Amino acid sequence: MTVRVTGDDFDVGAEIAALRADDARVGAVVSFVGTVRDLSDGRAVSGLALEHYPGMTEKALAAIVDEARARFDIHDVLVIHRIGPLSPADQIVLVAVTSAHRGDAFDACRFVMDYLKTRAPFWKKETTPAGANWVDARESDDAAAARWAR
Amino acid sequence: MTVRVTGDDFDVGAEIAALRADDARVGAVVSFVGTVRDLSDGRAVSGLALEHYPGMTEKALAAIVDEARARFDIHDVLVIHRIGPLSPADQIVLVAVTSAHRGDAFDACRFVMDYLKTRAPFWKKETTPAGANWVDARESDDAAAARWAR
Amino acid sequence: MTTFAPAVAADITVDLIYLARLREAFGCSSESLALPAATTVAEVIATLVARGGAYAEEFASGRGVRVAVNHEVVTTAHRVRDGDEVAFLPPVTGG
Amino acid sequence: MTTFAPAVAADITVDLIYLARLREAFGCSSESLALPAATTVAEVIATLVARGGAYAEEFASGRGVRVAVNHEVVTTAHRVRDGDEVAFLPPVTGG
Repeated sequence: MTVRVTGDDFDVGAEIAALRADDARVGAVVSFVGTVRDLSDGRAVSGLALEHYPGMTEKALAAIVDEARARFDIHDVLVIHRIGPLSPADQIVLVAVTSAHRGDAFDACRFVMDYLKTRAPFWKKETTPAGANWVDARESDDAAAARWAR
Repeated sequence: MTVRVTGDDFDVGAEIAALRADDARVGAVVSFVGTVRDLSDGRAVSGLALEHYPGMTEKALAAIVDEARARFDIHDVLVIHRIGPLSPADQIVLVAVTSAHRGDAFDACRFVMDYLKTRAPFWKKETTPAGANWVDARESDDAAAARWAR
Repeated sequence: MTTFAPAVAADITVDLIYLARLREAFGCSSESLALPAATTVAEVIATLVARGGAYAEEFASGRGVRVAVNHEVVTTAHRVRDGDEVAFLPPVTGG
Repeated sequence: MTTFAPAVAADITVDLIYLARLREAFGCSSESLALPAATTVAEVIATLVARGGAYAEEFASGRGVRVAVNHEVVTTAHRVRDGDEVAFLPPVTGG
Protein backbone atom coordinates (compact mmCIF):
# COMPACT_ATOMS: atom_id res chain seq x y z
CA MET A 1 0.00 0.00 0.00
CA THR A 2 1.25 3.48 -0.86
CA VAL A 3 -0.41 6.66 0.38
CA ARG A 4 1.14 9.98 -0.59
CA VAL A 5 0.03 13.55 0.07
CA THR A 6 2.17 15.91 -1.94
CA GLY A 7 2.40 19.29 -3.59
CA ASP A 8 3.99 17.70 -6.66
CA ASP A 9 2.26 16.50 -9.78
CA PHE A 10 2.37 12.78 -10.54
CA ASP A 11 3.02 10.65 -13.63
CA VAL A 12 0.03 8.33 -13.99
CA GLY A 13 1.80 5.87 -16.29
CA ALA A 14 4.88 5.57 -14.09
CA GLU A 15 2.78 5.22 -10.93
CA ILE A 16 0.60 2.47 -12.41
CA ALA A 17 3.68 0.64 -13.74
CA ALA A 18 5.30 0.79 -10.30
CA LEU A 19 2.12 -0.51 -8.67
CA ARG A 20 1.85 -3.41 -11.14
CA ALA A 21 5.57 -4.15 -10.76
CA ASP A 22 5.17 -6.71 -13.59
CA ASP A 23 3.46 -9.03 -11.12
CA ALA A 24 1.91 -11.80 -13.23
CA ARG A 25 -0.66 -12.57 -10.51
CA VAL A 26 -2.24 -9.25 -11.45
CA GLY A 27 -4.83 -9.40 -14.21
CA ALA A 28 -6.62 -6.08 -13.69
CA VAL A 29 -5.58 -2.52 -12.89
CA VAL A 30 -8.29 0.08 -12.35
CA SER A 31 -7.31 3.68 -11.84
CA PHE A 32 -9.08 6.94 -11.18
CA VAL A 33 -7.60 10.36 -11.86
CA GLY A 34 -9.46 13.40 -10.56
CA THR A 35 -8.74 16.68 -12.35
CA VAL A 36 -9.59 20.35 -11.75
CA ARG A 37 -12.68 21.44 -13.70
CA ASP A 38 -13.04 25.05 -14.83
CA LEU A 39 -16.70 25.03 -13.87
CA SER A 40 -18.18 24.35 -10.42
CA ASP A 41 -21.90 24.65 -9.77
CA GLY A 42 -22.13 26.90 -12.80
CA ARG A 43 -19.34 29.28 -11.73
CA ALA A 44 -16.10 29.68 -13.67
CA VAL A 45 -13.15 28.44 -11.64
CA SER A 46 -9.75 29.96 -12.33
CA GLY A 47 -7.86 28.17 -9.57
CA LEU A 48 -8.05 25.87 -6.60
CA ALA A 49 -6.18 25.62 -3.30
CA LEU A 50 -6.15 22.26 -1.57
CA GLU A 51 -5.56 22.03 2.16
CA HIS A 52 -5.18 18.98 4.39
CA TYR A 53 -4.59 18.12 8.05
CA PRO A 54 -1.02 16.80 8.17
CA GLY A 55 -0.80 13.55 10.06
CA MET A 56 -4.51 12.82 10.18
CA THR A 57 -5.01 12.91 6.40
CA GLU A 58 -2.38 10.23 5.77
CA LYS A 59 -3.85 8.06 8.55
CA ALA A 60 -7.39 8.50 7.18
CA LEU A 61 -6.27 7.47 3.69
CA ALA A 62 -4.45 4.42 5.06
CA ALA A 63 -7.57 3.43 7.01
CA ILE A 64 -9.68 3.70 3.85
CA VAL A 65 -7.21 1.52 1.96
CA ASP A 66 -7.21 -1.02 4.81
CA GLU A 67 -11.00 -1.14 4.66
CA ALA A 68 -10.86 -1.70 0.88
CA ARG A 69 -8.39 -4.55 1.34
CA ALA A 70 -10.68 -6.14 3.93
CA ARG A 71 -13.72 -5.89 1.65
CA PHE A 72 -12.27 -6.80 -1.74
CA ASP A 73 -9.89 -9.42 -3.12
CA ILE A 74 -7.16 -7.08 -4.32
CA HIS A 75 -3.38 -7.09 -4.53
CA ASP A 76 -2.32 -3.52 -3.95
CA VAL A 77 -3.60 0.05 -3.73
CA LEU A 78 -1.98 3.39 -4.46
CA VAL A 79 -3.41 6.74 -3.39
CA ILE A 80 -1.75 10.05 -4.30
CA HIS A 81 -3.49 13.32 -3.39
CA ARG A 82 -2.10 16.74 -4.16
CA ILE A 83 -2.26 19.79 -1.92
CA GLY A 84 -1.51 23.44 -2.54
CA PRO A 85 -2.45 25.67 -5.47
CA LEU A 86 -3.84 23.99 -8.60
CA SER A 87 -5.08 25.25 -11.96
CA PRO A 88 -7.88 23.99 -14.23
CA ALA A 89 -7.02 20.64 -15.86
CA ASP A 90 -4.37 19.90 -13.20
CA GLN A 91 -4.37 16.43 -11.68
CA ILE A 92 -5.69 16.31 -8.10
CA VAL A 93 -5.85 12.68 -7.09
CA LEU A 94 -4.85 9.22 -8.30
CA VAL A 95 -6.28 5.99 -6.94
CA ALA A 96 -5.06 2.77 -8.55
CA VAL A 97 -5.90 -0.81 -7.58
CA THR A 98 -4.45 -4.10 -8.80
CA SER A 99 -6.21 -7.46 -8.52
CA ALA A 100 -6.50 -10.82 -10.24
CA HIS A 101 -9.96 -10.04 -11.66
CA ARG A 102 -11.59 -6.82 -12.78
CA GLY A 103 -14.69 -6.86 -10.57
CA ASP A 104 -12.79 -6.42 -7.32
CA ALA A 105 -10.45 -3.81 -8.84
CA PHE A 106 -13.38 -1.69 -10.06
CA ASP A 107 -15.23 -2.03 -6.76
CA ALA A 108 -12.20 -1.24 -4.63
CA CYS A 109 -11.13 1.78 -6.69
CA ARG A 110 -14.62 3.25 -6.53
CA PHE A 111 -14.93 2.46 -2.83
CA VAL A 112 -11.67 4.25 -2.05
CA MET A 113 -12.75 7.32 -4.04
CA ASP A 114 -16.21 7.42 -2.44
CA TYR A 115 -14.72 7.17 1.05
CA LEU A 116 -11.89 9.59 0.28
CA LYS A 117 -14.45 12.16 -0.87
CA THR A 118 -16.41 11.94 2.38
CA ARG A 119 -13.86 10.95 5.04
CA ALA A 120 -10.36 12.12 4.13
CA PRO A 121 -9.51 15.54 5.58
CA PHE A 122 -8.99 17.64 2.47
CA TRP A 123 -10.59 20.98 1.75
CA LYS A 124 -10.85 22.84 -1.53
CA LYS A 125 -10.95 26.59 -1.89
CA GLU A 126 -11.98 27.79 -5.32
CA THR A 127 -11.17 31.08 -6.97
CA THR A 128 -14.12 32.32 -9.02
CA PRO A 129 -15.05 35.74 -10.45
CA ALA A 130 -16.94 36.29 -7.17
CA GLY A 131 -13.80 35.70 -5.10
CA ALA A 132 -12.29 32.75 -3.24
CA ASN A 133 -14.73 30.33 -1.58
CA TRP A 134 -14.43 27.15 0.43
CA VAL A 135 -16.21 24.47 -1.58
CA ASP A 136 -19.39 23.04 -0.04
CA ALA A 137 -19.61 19.29 0.51
CA ARG A 138 -21.87 17.53 -1.99
CA GLU A 139 -24.84 15.45 -0.92
CA SER A 140 -24.21 13.23 -3.94
CA ASP A 141 -20.85 12.29 -2.39
CA ASP A 142 -22.55 11.29 0.87
CA ALA A 143 -25.02 9.21 -1.12
CA ALA A 144 -22.18 7.52 -3.04
CA ALA A 145 -20.38 6.62 0.18
CA ALA A 146 -23.61 5.42 1.81
CA ARG A 147 -24.01 2.82 -0.94
CA TRP A 148 -21.12 0.91 0.65
CA ALA A 149 -22.69 0.82 4.13
CA ARG A 150 -23.11 -2.63 5.58
CA MET B 1 -13.75 8.08 -29.62
CA THR B 2 -10.65 6.02 -30.37
CA VAL B 3 -10.70 2.28 -30.97
CA ARG B 4 -7.43 0.57 -31.78
CA VAL B 5 -6.61 -3.11 -32.35
CA THR B 6 -2.87 -3.53 -32.55
CA GLY B 7 0.04 -5.87 -32.07
CA ASP B 8 1.99 -3.13 -30.33
CA ASP B 9 2.21 -2.43 -26.62
CA PHE B 10 0.76 0.87 -25.37
CA ASP B 11 1.88 3.58 -22.94
CA VAL B 12 -0.94 3.98 -20.40
CA GLY B 13 0.21 7.40 -19.21
CA ALA B 14 0.59 8.84 -22.71
CA GLU B 15 -2.77 7.40 -23.83
CA ILE B 16 -4.63 8.81 -20.82
CA ALA B 17 -2.94 12.20 -21.28
CA ALA B 18 -3.96 12.27 -24.94
CA LEU B 19 -7.53 11.33 -24.05
CA ARG B 20 -7.75 14.06 -21.39
CA ALA B 21 -6.14 16.58 -23.75
CA ASP B 22 -6.03 19.04 -20.82
CA ASP B 23 -9.77 19.56 -21.27
CA ALA B 24 -10.89 21.45 -18.14
CA ARG B 25 -14.47 20.20 -18.57
CA VAL B 26 -13.11 16.80 -17.55
CA GLY B 27 -13.10 16.09 -13.82
CA ALA B 28 -12.74 12.31 -13.82
CA VAL B 29 -10.71 9.76 -15.76
CA VAL B 30 -11.30 6.07 -15.07
CA SER B 31 -9.11 3.52 -16.78
CA PHE B 32 -8.85 -0.23 -16.88
CA VAL B 33 -5.74 -2.15 -17.89
CA GLY B 34 -6.02 -5.90 -18.39
CA THR B 35 -2.79 -7.87 -18.09
CA VAL B 36 -1.71 -11.46 -18.75
CA ARG B 37 -1.82 -13.62 -15.62
CA ASP B 38 0.53 -16.55 -15.22
CA LEU B 39 -2.25 -18.67 -13.78
CA SER B 40 -5.58 -19.55 -15.43
CA ASP B 41 -8.06 -21.90 -13.75
CA GLY B 42 -5.19 -23.31 -11.73
CA ARG B 43 -2.92 -23.98 -14.71
CA ALA B 44 0.43 -22.23 -15.20
CA VAL B 45 0.33 -20.03 -18.30
CA SER B 46 3.62 -19.36 -20.10
CA GLY B 47 2.14 -17.43 -23.02
CA LEU B 48 -0.98 -16.22 -24.77
CA ALA B 49 -1.95 -15.68 -28.40
CA LEU B 50 -4.76 -13.24 -29.12
CA GLU B 51 -6.75 -13.47 -32.31
CA HIS B 52 -9.49 -11.20 -33.67
CA TYR B 53 -11.77 -10.91 -36.69
CA PRO B 54 -10.39 -7.94 -38.66
CA GLY B 55 -13.12 -5.51 -39.63
CA MET B 56 -15.80 -6.89 -37.33
CA THR B 57 -13.79 -6.50 -34.15
CA GLU B 58 -13.25 -2.76 -34.70
CA LYS B 59 -16.95 -2.29 -35.53
CA ALA B 60 -18.01 -4.26 -32.44
CA LEU B 61 -15.78 -2.13 -30.19
CA ALA B 62 -17.13 1.08 -31.76
CA ALA B 63 -20.70 -0.14 -31.21
CA ILE B 64 -19.94 -0.86 -27.54
CA VAL B 65 -18.47 2.62 -27.11
CA ASP B 66 -21.53 4.17 -28.83
CA GLU B 67 -23.77 2.29 -26.42
CA ALA B 68 -21.71 3.56 -23.46
CA ARG B 69 -22.03 7.13 -24.73
CA ALA B 70 -25.78 6.72 -25.05
CA ARG B 71 -26.11 5.36 -21.53
CA PHE B 72 -23.70 7.55 -19.58
CA ASP B 73 -22.81 11.23 -19.40
CA ILE B 74 -19.22 10.99 -20.57
CA HIS B 75 -16.82 13.04 -22.67
CA ASP B 76 -14.65 10.53 -24.46
CA VAL B 77 -13.65 6.88 -24.57
CA LEU B 78 -10.47 5.11 -25.62
CA VAL B 79 -10.20 1.38 -26.27
CA ILE B 80 -6.92 -0.30 -27.19
CA HIS B 81 -6.76 -4.08 -27.52
CA ARG B 82 -3.66 -6.02 -28.43
CA ILE B 83 -3.50 -9.08 -30.68
CA GLY B 84 -0.74 -11.58 -31.37
CA PRO B 85 1.61 -13.33 -28.97
CA LEU B 86 1.77 -12.06 -25.37
CA SER B 87 3.70 -13.08 -22.27
CA PRO B 88 2.70 -13.09 -18.58
CA ALA B 89 2.46 -9.54 -17.17
CA ASP B 90 2.05 -8.05 -20.68
CA GLN B 91 -0.69 -5.49 -21.17
CA ILE B 92 -3.70 -6.79 -23.15
CA VAL B 93 -6.32 -4.07 -23.10
CA LEU B 94 -6.80 -0.45 -22.07
CA VAL B 95 -10.20 1.19 -21.64
CA ALA B 96 -10.20 4.82 -20.49
CA VAL B 97 -13.18 7.13 -20.03
CA THR B 98 -13.33 10.86 -19.30
CA SER B 99 -16.32 12.65 -17.81
CA ALA B 100 -17.22 15.61 -15.63
CA HIS B 101 -18.06 13.41 -12.61
CA ARG B 102 -16.66 10.11 -11.42
CA GLY B 103 -19.88 8.07 -11.27
CA ASP B 104 -20.45 8.06 -15.02
CA ALA B 105 -16.76 7.45 -15.75
CA PHE B 106 -16.66 4.39 -13.46
CA ASP B 107 -19.94 3.03 -14.86
CA ALA B 108 -18.97 3.58 -18.48
CA CYS B 109 -15.50 2.04 -18.12
CA ARG B 110 -16.91 -1.03 -16.43
CA PHE B 111 -19.73 -1.29 -18.97
CA VAL B 112 -17.29 -1.19 -21.89
CA MET B 113 -15.14 -3.90 -20.29
CA ASP B 114 -18.13 -6.13 -19.48
CA TYR B 115 -19.45 -5.83 -23.04
CA LEU B 116 -16.01 -6.18 -24.61
CA LYS B 117 -15.50 -9.43 -22.69
CA THR B 118 -18.76 -10.92 -23.99
CA ARG B 119 -19.32 -9.28 -27.39
CA ALA B 120 -16.06 -8.22 -29.02
CA PRO B 121 -14.60 -10.89 -31.32
CA PHE B 122 -11.32 -11.73 -29.63
CA TRP B 123 -10.08 -15.19 -28.75
CA LYS B 124 -7.30 -16.22 -26.42
CA LYS B 125 -5.17 -19.29 -26.82
CA GLU B 126 -3.10 -20.14 -23.78
CA THR B 127 0.12 -22.09 -23.63
CA THR B 128 0.22 -24.27 -20.52
CA PRO B 129 2.34 -27.30 -19.53
CA ALA B 130 -0.49 -29.42 -21.04
CA GLY B 131 -0.16 -27.68 -24.43
CA ALA B 132 -1.93 -24.81 -26.19
CA ASN B 133 -5.66 -24.42 -25.51
CA TRP B 134 -8.36 -22.05 -26.65
CA VAL B 135 -9.64 -20.38 -23.49
CA ASP B 136 -13.22 -21.17 -22.48
CA ALA B 137 -15.67 -18.31 -22.07
CA ARG B 138 -16.47 -17.54 -18.41
CA GLU B 139 -19.99 -17.60 -17.06
CA SER B 140 -18.98 -14.84 -14.65
CA ASP B 141 -18.38 -12.60 -17.69
CA ASP B 142 -21.88 -13.31 -19.00
CA ALA B 143 -23.27 -12.50 -15.56
CA ALA B 144 -21.30 -9.24 -15.44
CA ALA B 145 -22.63 -8.17 -18.85
CA ALA B 146 -26.19 -9.20 -17.94
CA ARG B 147 -26.14 -6.72 -15.04
CA TRP B 148 -26.37 -3.93 -17.63
CA ALA B 149 -29.47 -5.38 -19.39
CA ARG B 150 -32.42 -3.05 -19.58
CA MET C 1 -37.61 -16.44 -82.39
CA THR C 2 -37.18 -16.07 -78.64
CA THR C 3 -37.35 -18.89 -76.06
CA PHE C 4 -38.37 -18.26 -72.45
CA ALA C 5 -36.73 -20.34 -69.75
CA PRO C 6 -38.93 -21.13 -66.73
CA ALA C 7 -38.14 -18.95 -63.64
CA VAL C 8 -35.82 -20.79 -61.18
CA ALA C 9 -34.24 -19.72 -57.85
CA ALA C 10 -30.94 -18.17 -58.78
CA ASP C 11 -27.92 -19.68 -57.00
CA ILE C 12 -25.86 -17.44 -54.74
CA THR C 13 -22.33 -17.68 -53.41
CA VAL C 14 -21.27 -16.70 -49.90
CA ASP C 15 -17.90 -16.60 -48.17
CA LEU C 16 -17.70 -18.62 -44.98
CA ILE C 17 -15.16 -17.49 -42.37
CA TYR C 18 -14.07 -19.82 -39.57
CA LEU C 19 -12.45 -18.15 -36.57
CA ALA C 20 -10.13 -19.26 -33.79
CA ARG C 21 -11.04 -22.73 -32.50
CA LEU C 22 -13.30 -23.38 -35.52
CA ARG C 23 -10.53 -22.57 -37.98
CA GLU C 24 -8.29 -25.07 -36.26
CA ALA C 25 -10.97 -27.75 -35.92
CA PHE C 26 -11.91 -27.51 -39.64
CA GLY C 27 -8.34 -26.96 -40.84
CA CYS C 28 -9.72 -24.08 -42.91
CA SER C 29 -10.01 -20.32 -42.43
CA SER C 30 -12.46 -19.55 -45.27
CA GLU C 31 -14.28 -21.13 -48.18
CA SER C 32 -16.82 -20.16 -50.84
CA LEU C 33 -20.15 -21.96 -50.77
CA ALA C 34 -22.84 -22.01 -53.49
CA LEU C 35 -26.38 -22.04 -52.13
CA PRO C 36 -29.96 -21.60 -53.31
CA ALA C 37 -31.15 -18.00 -52.95
CA ALA C 38 -32.82 -17.05 -49.66
CA THR C 39 -31.04 -19.77 -47.70
CA THR C 40 -31.25 -19.15 -43.95
CA VAL C 41 -28.27 -19.23 -41.59
CA ALA C 42 -29.85 -22.32 -40.00
CA GLU C 43 -29.78 -24.02 -43.40
CA VAL C 44 -26.15 -23.01 -43.95
CA ILE C 45 -25.26 -24.60 -40.62
CA ALA C 46 -27.26 -27.74 -41.53
CA THR C 47 -25.26 -27.98 -44.76
CA LEU C 48 -22.03 -27.85 -42.79
CA VAL C 49 -23.21 -30.29 -40.11
CA ALA C 50 -24.11 -32.76 -42.87
CA ARG C 51 -20.38 -32.99 -43.63
CA GLY C 52 -20.02 -34.79 -40.29
CA GLY C 53 -16.76 -35.00 -38.32
CA ALA C 54 -15.50 -31.76 -36.81
CA TYR C 55 -18.34 -29.81 -38.47
CA ALA C 56 -21.03 -31.88 -36.77
CA GLU C 57 -19.13 -31.67 -33.50
CA GLU C 58 -18.44 -27.93 -33.43
CA PHE C 59 -21.98 -26.94 -34.42
CA ALA C 60 -23.57 -29.20 -31.82
CA SER C 61 -25.90 -27.28 -29.53
CA GLY C 62 -24.29 -25.86 -26.42
CA ARG C 63 -21.01 -24.94 -28.12
CA GLY C 64 -22.20 -21.36 -28.31
CA VAL C 65 -21.11 -20.60 -31.87
CA ARG C 66 -22.48 -17.26 -33.09
CA VAL C 67 -22.91 -16.20 -36.70
CA ALA C 68 -22.09 -12.78 -38.13
CA VAL C 69 -23.16 -11.76 -41.62
CA ASN C 70 -21.08 -8.88 -42.98
CA HIS C 71 -19.78 -8.23 -39.45
CA GLU C 72 -23.19 -8.06 -37.75
CA VAL C 73 -24.34 -10.85 -35.44
CA VAL C 74 -27.54 -12.43 -36.80
CA THR C 75 -30.06 -15.06 -35.72
CA THR C 76 -30.31 -18.43 -37.46
CA ALA C 77 -33.49 -17.19 -39.21
CA HIS C 78 -31.48 -14.58 -41.14
CA ARG C 79 -31.41 -15.16 -44.94
CA VAL C 80 -28.03 -14.82 -46.61
CA ARG C 81 -27.51 -12.98 -49.91
CA ASP C 82 -25.10 -13.32 -52.76
CA GLY C 83 -21.62 -12.12 -51.77
CA ASP C 84 -22.28 -12.14 -48.01
CA GLU C 85 -19.41 -12.77 -45.63
CA VAL C 86 -20.76 -15.34 -43.16
CA ALA C 87 -18.51 -15.75 -40.16
CA PHE C 88 -18.70 -18.39 -37.44
CA LEU C 89 -17.52 -17.16 -34.04
CA PRO C 90 -16.77 -19.33 -31.02
CA PRO C 91 -17.61 -17.74 -27.64
CA VAL C 92 -15.36 -14.69 -27.30
CA THR C 93 -12.62 -14.52 -24.68
CA GLY C 94 -10.87 -11.17 -25.13
CA GLY C 95 -10.10 -8.42 -22.64
CA MET D 1 4.03 18.30 59.62
CA THR D 2 2.18 17.43 56.40
CA THR D 3 -0.95 19.17 55.10
CA PHE D 4 -3.43 17.42 52.88
CA ALA D 5 -5.15 19.46 50.19
CA PRO D 6 -8.71 18.42 49.39
CA ALA D 7 -9.00 16.36 46.19
CA VAL D 8 -9.97 18.60 43.27
CA ALA D 9 -10.32 17.88 39.55
CA ALA D 10 -6.89 18.46 38.06
CA ASP D 11 -6.81 20.92 35.18
CA ILE D 12 -5.74 19.67 31.75
CA THR D 13 -4.53 21.47 28.67
CA VAL D 14 -5.46 20.52 25.12
CA ASP D 15 -4.41 21.89 21.76
CA LEU D 16 -7.26 23.04 19.56
CA ILE D 17 -6.70 22.92 15.78
CA TYR D 18 -8.96 24.86 13.41
CA LEU D 19 -8.91 23.73 9.81
CA ALA D 20 -9.77 25.32 6.46
CA ARG D 21 -12.93 27.46 6.70
CA LEU D 22 -12.81 27.39 10.52
CA ARG D 23 -9.23 28.67 10.61
CA GLU D 24 -10.22 31.58 8.42
CA ALA D 25 -13.46 32.30 10.29
CA PHE D 26 -11.68 32.36 13.68
CA GLY D 27 -8.52 34.00 12.36
CA CYS D 28 -6.60 31.32 14.24
CA SER D 29 -5.07 27.97 13.32
CA SER D 30 -4.45 26.62 16.82
CA GLU D 31 -4.63 27.53 20.47
CA SER D 32 -4.07 25.91 23.87
CA LEU D 33 -7.07 25.64 26.16
CA ALA D 34 -7.09 24.78 29.89
CA LEU D 35 -10.06 22.68 30.93
CA PRO D 36 -11.26 20.66 33.90
CA ALA D 37 -10.29 16.99 33.62
CA ALA D 38 -12.75 14.69 31.87
CA THR D 39 -14.29 17.48 29.84
CA THR D 40 -16.32 16.11 26.94
CA VAL D 41 -16.01 17.28 23.35
CA ALA D 42 -19.54 18.69 23.67
CA GLU D 43 -18.35 20.81 26.60
CA VAL D 44 -15.29 21.99 24.66
CA ILE D 45 -17.59 23.12 21.87
CA ALA D 46 -19.92 24.83 24.38
CA THR D 47 -16.90 26.71 25.73
CA LEU D 48 -16.06 27.93 22.25
CA VAL D 49 -19.66 28.80 21.36
CA ALA D 50 -19.84 30.91 24.53
CA ARG D 51 -17.26 33.20 22.93
CA GLY D 52 -19.99 34.24 20.49
CA GLY D 53 -19.32 35.73 17.05
CA ALA D 54 -17.78 33.42 14.48
CA TYR D 55 -17.47 30.66 17.10
CA ALA D 56 -21.20 30.62 17.79
CA GLU D 57 -21.90 30.79 14.08
CA GLU D 58 -19.57 28.05 12.88
CA PHE D 59 -20.58 25.55 15.57
CA ALA D 60 -24.29 26.08 14.93
CA SER D 61 -26.04 22.80 14.19
CA GLY D 62 -26.18 21.86 10.53
CA ARG D 63 -22.71 23.14 9.69
CA GLY D 64 -21.43 19.58 9.85
CA VAL D 65 -18.22 20.25 11.81
CA ARG D 66 -16.57 17.02 12.93
CA VAL D 67 -14.09 16.64 15.77
CA ALA D 68 -10.95 14.53 15.72
CA VAL D 69 -8.94 13.81 18.85
CA ASN D 70 -5.36 12.79 18.10
CA HIS D 71 -6.35 12.25 14.44
CA GLU D 72 -9.32 9.99 15.17
CA VAL D 73 -12.88 11.21 14.59
CA VAL D 74 -14.82 11.10 17.89
CA THR D 75 -18.37 11.73 19.06
CA THR D 76 -19.28 14.72 21.20
CA ALA D 77 -19.48 12.37 24.23
CA HIS D 78 -15.74 11.67 24.00
CA ARG D 79 -13.74 12.93 27.02
CA VAL D 80 -10.52 14.76 26.24
CA ARG D 81 -7.26 14.17 28.13
CA ASP D 82 -4.27 16.27 28.97
CA GLY D 83 -2.14 16.92 25.89
CA ASP D 84 -4.79 15.86 23.38
CA GLU D 85 -4.83 17.41 19.94
CA VAL D 86 -8.47 18.35 19.35
CA ALA D 87 -9.14 19.28 15.72
CA PHE D 88 -12.28 20.82 14.26
CA LEU D 89 -12.95 19.74 10.67
CA PRO D 90 -15.46 21.33 8.30
CA PRO D 91 -17.15 18.90 5.88
CA VAL D 92 -14.38 17.50 3.67
CA THR D 93 -14.21 18.30 -0.03
CA GLY D 94 -11.11 16.55 -1.37
CA GLY D 95 -10.68 14.20 -4.29
